[in-house]
Amino acid sequence: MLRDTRLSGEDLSRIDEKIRADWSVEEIDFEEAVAYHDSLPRSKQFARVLEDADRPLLQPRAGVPRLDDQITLLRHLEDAGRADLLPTTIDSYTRDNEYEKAQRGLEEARESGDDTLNGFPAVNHGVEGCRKLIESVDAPIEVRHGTPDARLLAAVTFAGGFQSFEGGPISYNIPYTKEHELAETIEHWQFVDRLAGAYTERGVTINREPFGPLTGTLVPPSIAIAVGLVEGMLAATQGVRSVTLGYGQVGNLVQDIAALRALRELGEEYLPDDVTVTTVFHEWMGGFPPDEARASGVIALGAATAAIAEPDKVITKSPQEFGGVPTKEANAEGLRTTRQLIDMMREQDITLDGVEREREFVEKSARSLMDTILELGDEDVAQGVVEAFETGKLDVPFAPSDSAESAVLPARDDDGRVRILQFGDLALDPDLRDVHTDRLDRRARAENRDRSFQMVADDVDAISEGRLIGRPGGEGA
Amino acid sequence: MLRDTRLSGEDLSRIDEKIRADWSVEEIDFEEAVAYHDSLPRSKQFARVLEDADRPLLQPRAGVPRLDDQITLLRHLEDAGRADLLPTTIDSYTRDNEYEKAQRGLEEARESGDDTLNGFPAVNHGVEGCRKLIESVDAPIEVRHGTPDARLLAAVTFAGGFQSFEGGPISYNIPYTKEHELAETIEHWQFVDRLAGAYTERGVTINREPFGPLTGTLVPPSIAIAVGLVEGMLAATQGVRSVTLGYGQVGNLVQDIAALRALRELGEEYLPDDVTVTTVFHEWMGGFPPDEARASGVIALGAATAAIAEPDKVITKSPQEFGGVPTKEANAEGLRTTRQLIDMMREQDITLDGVEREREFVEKSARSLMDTILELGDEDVAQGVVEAFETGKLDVPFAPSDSAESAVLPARDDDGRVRILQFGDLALDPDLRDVHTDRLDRRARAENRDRSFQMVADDVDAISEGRLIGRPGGEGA
Amino acid sequence: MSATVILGVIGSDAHAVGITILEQALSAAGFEVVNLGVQSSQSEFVSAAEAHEGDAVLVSSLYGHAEQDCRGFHETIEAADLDPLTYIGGNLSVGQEEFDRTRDRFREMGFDRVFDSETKPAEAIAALKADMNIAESEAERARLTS
Amino acid sequence: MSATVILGVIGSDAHAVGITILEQALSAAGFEVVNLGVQSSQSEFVSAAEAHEGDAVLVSSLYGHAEQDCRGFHETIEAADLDPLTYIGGNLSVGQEEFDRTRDRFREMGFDRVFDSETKPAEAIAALKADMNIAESEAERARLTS
Repeated sequence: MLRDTRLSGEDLSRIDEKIRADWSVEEIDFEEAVAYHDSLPRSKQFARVLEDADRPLLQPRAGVPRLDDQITLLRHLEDAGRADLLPTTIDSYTRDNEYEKAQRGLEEARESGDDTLNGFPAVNHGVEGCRKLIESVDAPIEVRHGTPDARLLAAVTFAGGFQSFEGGPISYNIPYTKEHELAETIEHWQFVDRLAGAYTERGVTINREPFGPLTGTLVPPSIAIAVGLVEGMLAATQGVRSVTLGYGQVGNLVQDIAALRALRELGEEYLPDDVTVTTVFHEWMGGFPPDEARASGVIALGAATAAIAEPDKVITKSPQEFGGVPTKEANAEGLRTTRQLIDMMREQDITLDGVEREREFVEKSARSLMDTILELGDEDVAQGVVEAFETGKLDVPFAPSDSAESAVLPARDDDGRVRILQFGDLALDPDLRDVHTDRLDRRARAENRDRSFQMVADDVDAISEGRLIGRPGGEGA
Repeated sequence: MLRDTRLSGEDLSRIDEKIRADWSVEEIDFEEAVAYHDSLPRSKQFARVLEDADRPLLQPRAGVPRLDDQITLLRHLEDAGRADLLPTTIDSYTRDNEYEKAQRGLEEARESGDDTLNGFPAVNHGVEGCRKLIESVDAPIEVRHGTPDARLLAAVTFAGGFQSFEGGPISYNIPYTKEHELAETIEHWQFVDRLAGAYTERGVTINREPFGPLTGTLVPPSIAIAVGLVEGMLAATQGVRSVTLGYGQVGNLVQDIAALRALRELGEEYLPDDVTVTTVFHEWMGGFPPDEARASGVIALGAATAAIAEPDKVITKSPQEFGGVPTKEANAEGLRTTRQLIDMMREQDITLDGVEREREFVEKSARSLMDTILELGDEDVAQGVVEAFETGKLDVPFAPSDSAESAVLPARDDDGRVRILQFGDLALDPDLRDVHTDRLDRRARAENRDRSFQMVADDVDAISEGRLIGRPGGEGA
Repeated sequence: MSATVILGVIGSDAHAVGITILEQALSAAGFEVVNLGVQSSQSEFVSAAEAHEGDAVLVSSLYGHAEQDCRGFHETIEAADLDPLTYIGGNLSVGQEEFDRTRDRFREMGFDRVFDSETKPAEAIAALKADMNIAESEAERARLTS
Repeated sequence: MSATVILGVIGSDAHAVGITILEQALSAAGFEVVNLGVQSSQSEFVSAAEAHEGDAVLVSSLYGHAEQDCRGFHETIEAADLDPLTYIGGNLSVGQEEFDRTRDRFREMGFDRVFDSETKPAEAIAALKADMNIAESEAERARLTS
């Protein structure tokens, strides 16, 4: 039965053997892998670089199938984009554990030169391929993916020298797939986290990063924070000691700064003292304007928010976001626009009215969700979160997963802050619900229309159409 | 003798005849010109469009020699850039009253297709050419130039249908030329303003806009404001009723918002009640990074500032600023980046701590300068400002003009606000000077170096090198 | 009026935002909505149309593989002896193809209407009502187009 | 040390920021500075060098017409029987010419040193001291390069 308890060494070995049956990877010698990590320079120790920084570090998104192309891409982002931290984004087949298909795609890419995969198939590249990548660039690299069952990916990439791994049992399940059971993904991620914990105990800190933006579209901060806290707690149980909690920009300056503060404070509070908590801010994850100049404006608002809120890390977007995967040049441009704004603003003392009030509201809301989760699980966060999603007491808007009710619907208030229009069964205290409803009523009055799903639809499209709030009358309003 | 009194109708006619001897332009029939303005649709009435707007209007910079090219350029900025207000920037020969040379340049441009002039020679295009331009676009157009003696330019462009005219006797003298006497340029601009006043009295409001950014480099807000107030007062005396006071972004969010508020409030206070005061904010006028992505970041900070401060108008920059005159596409990009940020931010209620305190400081400083000017002129602002510049009691940093002492040197404080390092003879009260000195001392201590001109040099280069404050250690710091 | 609409995202596509909004809009407009969610197969669409007596089937696809995912779809519907209206919408083509050509291709495959990704729910609703001869009340019309 | 430096922007160029900073830097480094300001003619430079016994003439140009503005400059200096060090700096070439070529051209015209627009005052000062055999104190060196 699922419990939030640490896997034993036996469990770890047993599962490790089982997952390697899925795809023939070379035997991984844990001692040798630890020795490899120990041989890396301090500048490639992900957790150290992130935790010691005195300013927000910038990290783009990037992944192509072939090793030499991935090296070229990451070097470009280091040189032309001055990225502080690098990513390696994994392809979709690997995310579905279809290593055979990934292998075919990789071979096709090698033969034809065309990229038939949408990312780097790290399992297929194997430990040696990963190490070549690690050795070919200066900055530390994180594995970014979207894999519900990432056990084999973790085993290979950890041994391959990666020291940071995005995702978690909720954040890489609920927003990404339809049919994975939450209890199952929690079990799978217990292995990932336990493996990270095992390296950590040997002095090789593996940084773990729950995927904060979830469905990327108007996610109320309290929901994103609760999911991150649960995943952080689950990881800590398995021995993870470096957790980066994530949050995706909603576009309202006060709410975004407040949410990042709440995220950090609740992270410190809910995670054990021996866990070092850092935060990551994702530039806008929703729809982008189909125009690089306007897209740069969206990116710049994210950068300005980061300059004021000072998260430990910022995941940047590119001005080509609307068109899918950006060129490496556009990717570097997103980094440079972001850096220019952060470097011009971060030394300024900028304090906004209302941040503390909004932070308190976000914190109270997140606590209301966390109390319910822990209560449902009788203080076992793993059981509690499964139960909470089953009953809709914890919920994510626009989630494709059958494991979530997806009854929550968000909309912006008259100031552009993301509030909740439909709660479903979300476990928010009535006084907190009233605040959401009041704010949306105020907007409805200002727009002379009913509080309705039409606001949601309008808000989803607003930023790509050049506004924050989806006011009636559309683009020209 | 120079006095701030209204020119008589006789003066107006006499001067008008004299200036038209400089270059043979067709006889201008004032009644016919008024009738022409009356025939223009409301959407081309510059002052009305600007003064009635409920959000900051965007205006780029743009001028090419040939009429058809200028029409194409402005239409592009309207269509692809969605500019609210349009510019026509005048060429350098016209600015030097070298109409013969401008004519040759225009003819060369017409023959070769190459642009040998750096702007639109409106005097040579004449009243008819100007009217064709006005009729070819939808938005109102302002004349932007830099001409110390702009009398003939004003006569032609006003008759040609332009209803807004940038510049003034100080702002188009001190930062632009070396040897023009201030008393002389004031006399010349009295004519320009009197002509604008004459149209205004006939119901054709001509908007006048002192050039706020002055030398464009770290100009202390109080100096920019005092110059704008003096030019506004001089214009009002001649019958101008629509004055747009300008200010150039310095890059510190609190200081820029405070300065724009102070500008508006002091404008209302110092200018007569029958003058409608509006404000214009210029995106960063100093050195730009040699990189479009980073330049977009600089532009975005200006846009964010405008979204919060809500001036009536924003003059946008392009991401190609570093390389000189931008392509029309880049010009439209600057407009769109700016609009995206303003439209995403302006509905948010964003209030920054410290703005009121800084506004009070800026206002006190500007008042200190204004008191001195009026005292020196025995309440005659024209005489006073000439005397103030002669004695250095009013001064502009980095001014090329022999009419200014140019002894003032600015530097950023530890928060990035522009303060005064060397005062020269600037008429700032001692308690106000102490604030500047204290703040710069604080920075000096933080940087462990002396308060010195080196800070000025470092600050001048900082934004183009990717930072706001020129800290020791340079780019990599 | 109680027309029934079957709604889903076809193939391995997991984009849920669009159909969530469409489901809400259709319900508010008075339709009975069966939302299959993301990653729905052709047979799930057909079974649902059969079980719920669907008057219309609305297929969404945002990841560029709609053509492969819909191959044989109308034959399967016919084989089940069903004749619902069929609409498809989203990012239907890969690359920079003109939308007119995309529309033609999907019309040839049997879809009654084809929409691009910029389509607002109100447009789909107006089309459904037109195709089903459902009169819009003035009030509805005002609300939908506001 | 009391070497005298003549400083100015040549031609019709009105860019004053650079020479303002340079003037301050030279003064702070102990030079006697005669700043002619912007829009200075060749003869103004020569007269000043004569009147103030200038040891060096520093010409600034930022608007791209330096070559035309400096034509015959060194002949005029010679004709006045003067032999100061001559430096020039700024945006000296039109277009995208390699700076090495620009430097060669201005060296041929007679300038002792040629600097681009990214040059910091400290570099010009170090060059002046080297060319005049003025020893830098340790303290000065530390300050200038900090």
